[in-house]
Amino acid sequence: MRLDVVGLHCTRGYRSLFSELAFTLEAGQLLLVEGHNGSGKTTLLKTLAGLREPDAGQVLWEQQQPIVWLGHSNGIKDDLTALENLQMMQVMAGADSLLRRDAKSCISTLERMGLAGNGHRFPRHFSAGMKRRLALCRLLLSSACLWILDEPQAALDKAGIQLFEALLAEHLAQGGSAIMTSHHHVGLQGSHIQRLLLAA
Amino acid sequence: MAEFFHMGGYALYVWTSFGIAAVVLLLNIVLPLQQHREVLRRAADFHELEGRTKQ
Amino acid sequence: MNSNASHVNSVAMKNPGFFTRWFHRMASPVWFYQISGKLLPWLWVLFAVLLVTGLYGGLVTAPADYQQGDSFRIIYVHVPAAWMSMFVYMVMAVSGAIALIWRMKLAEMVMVSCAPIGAGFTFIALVTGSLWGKPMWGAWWVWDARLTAELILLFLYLGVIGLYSAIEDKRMASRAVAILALVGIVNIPIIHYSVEWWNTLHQGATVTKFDKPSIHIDMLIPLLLMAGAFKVFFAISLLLRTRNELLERELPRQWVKQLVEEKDG
Amino acid sequence: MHIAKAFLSVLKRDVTVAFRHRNEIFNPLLFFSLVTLLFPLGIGPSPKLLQTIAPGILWVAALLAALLAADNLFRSDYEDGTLEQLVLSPQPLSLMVTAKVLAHWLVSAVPLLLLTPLLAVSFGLDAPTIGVALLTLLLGTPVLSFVGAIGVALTVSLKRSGMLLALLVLPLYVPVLIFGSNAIDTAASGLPVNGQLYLLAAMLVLAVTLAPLAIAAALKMSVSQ
Repeated sequence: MRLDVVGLHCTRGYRSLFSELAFTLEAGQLLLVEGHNGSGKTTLLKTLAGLREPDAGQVLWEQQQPIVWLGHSNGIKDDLTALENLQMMQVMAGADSLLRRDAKSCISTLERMGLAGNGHRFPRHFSAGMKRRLALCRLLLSSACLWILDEPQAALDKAGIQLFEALLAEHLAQGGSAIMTSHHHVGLQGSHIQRLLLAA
Repeated sequence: MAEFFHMGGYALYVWTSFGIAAVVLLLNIVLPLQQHREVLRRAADFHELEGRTKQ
Repeated sequence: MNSNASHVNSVAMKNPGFFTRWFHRMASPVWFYQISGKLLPWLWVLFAVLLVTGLYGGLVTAPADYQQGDSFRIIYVHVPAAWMSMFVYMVMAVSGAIALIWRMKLAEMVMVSCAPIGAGFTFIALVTGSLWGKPMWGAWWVWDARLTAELILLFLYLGVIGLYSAIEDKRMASRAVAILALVGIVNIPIIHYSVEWWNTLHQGATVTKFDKPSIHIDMLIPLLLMAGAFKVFFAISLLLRTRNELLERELPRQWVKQLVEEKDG
Repeated sequence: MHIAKAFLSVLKRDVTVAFRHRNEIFNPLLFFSLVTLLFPLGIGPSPKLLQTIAPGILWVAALLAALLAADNLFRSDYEDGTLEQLVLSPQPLSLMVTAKVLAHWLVSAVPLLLLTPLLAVSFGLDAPTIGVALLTLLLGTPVLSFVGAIGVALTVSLKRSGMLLALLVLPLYVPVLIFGSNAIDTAASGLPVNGQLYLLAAMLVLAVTLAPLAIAAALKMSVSQ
């Protein structure tokens, strides 16, 4: 699983956010995208995820495969119960037989994310942190090997951040890779972490 | 010559039609030309500003 | 456009044949700007020639129609404009398709520039159609199949213009307009036939005189000349508008900077 | 097989979400009946006149109700981020979109069909004509939903897009309006209507096959704002 980015150039209006951006992300690597507000972090992530087209340059994949995307918005419906939301995530994650597709795996995911017992409640009544945790369940319900996460730790409390970092470390250990932005200090260390500073 | 403009009694209709057509076609030329000048002026301002901030 | 999370992996050009090189060179903005600059004067000359001969033929030499008298001369504006309103929509839809499939910026700009011109021609066709109908049927508006279809076409154009101006990001706006133009081009024949059917149904079998009367040769020549003049005019206005769109989008680029300096220097 | 499961679960989910906003289901219904009842007030109660204009009124009211209902088709998904997830999911987007539009049609147009006989009676239409009216609406309203969904997908990222949506979509509704209302009119005078019904069915097939492609492309564009 290798991702090559070559000569990437994105603009917003007449302002060029970044140009000639190039990097390679190998399996098991984490790319931390840093930069102050408005430096184009979200635009870069959206371009890498395929949501947005770059003005120039290429995002080359070894072969086509699904990713897990988490934007600023949580991607959960307030009118569906937590379990129904998870079931939708499972269906949307596509036809990979690695994970059991049934309610039990949804309930175990809820427990793992510290939302046990909230299965039948509506996210409308959840706190921001709980909503973010529900959104992060997406990471466990898909076997995609690339995670593209835009400030995943937003609204999470200390325990939530530790839980997320544990998930991330586990994912990287299993050969998955991730690209994320974060204003919090990421507690992971190691050679497999690259940093990319966007200085627009 | 007057008979030509009289258009067999249909002068109003014929000349109005040609007149409106001429106006619309003219607009399709005048507007772009104005926009052209305006875009060039904005480009000049942009590059002048760009030039000054670079030094 | 596969549906799953496809990434932008543009095809590497291994050994581009002449056509592909020309096709992509044609897309380079500077090249287009210079070429259109050189072409425009010639187009103006051609337009003037066609227009003068067409008008002279239509208004002076062509014999008056035995039934409609001189009011039939409105045909020399109405019919070319109606033809152009359809032709421009087709050019818009084709360039929209090119823009969507090959992501060619130039095609996007051509498509976007077509809309106002097409709307102009449709408006001319409508107004001259109603002015032509007044002396013959005594009514400013006749629910004739052709005129009604032309009116709906005008709304399609206004929809395209409205959509383009509503979205700020020009690249996204062009993508949206390309989709709308393609949806429109699929619907236009359906609209035309259903209006045609609706008209013959309600009005019974009165054959409206709007289709070209069995046209005499020296009535036909000026009509073709005027149609040619309108096509050349379309090319002129299209080039002018596309150049503006080009400058608008490439404003921060270096070649625009030199262009501006040449103009002031 | 998995795609069929995805199709059905998207359909089921959208219908459940709609039913959890029960009042939103009644809006198009109330609008439809109100618009239909305005005409007799405006034109006068003479039964013969109302009978002749009933087909047109029913169809124009159905068309406007479909337009009104279409606006919230993708908007809530766009705002809470589920639309992004749908676009990025490996499931074929045009199929998922078809499921969403079908769910929307079930929730907005089918109640309309149930109300039509009542309104048609108030216009003095007899039973067979009402039967034909229901048939034309059954064939026509999905076309309205699919074509309307294209307009909604194009304008979902815009703030106030109600008027623009009408400008984009109403011209495309014309063929359905022409054949739909004319079928009822012909049926009222006892003539066979299968010609119009075949054409409506043809438009339905065209809309169901082509519209999802345009909707998917438009959503990909809107999501990248």
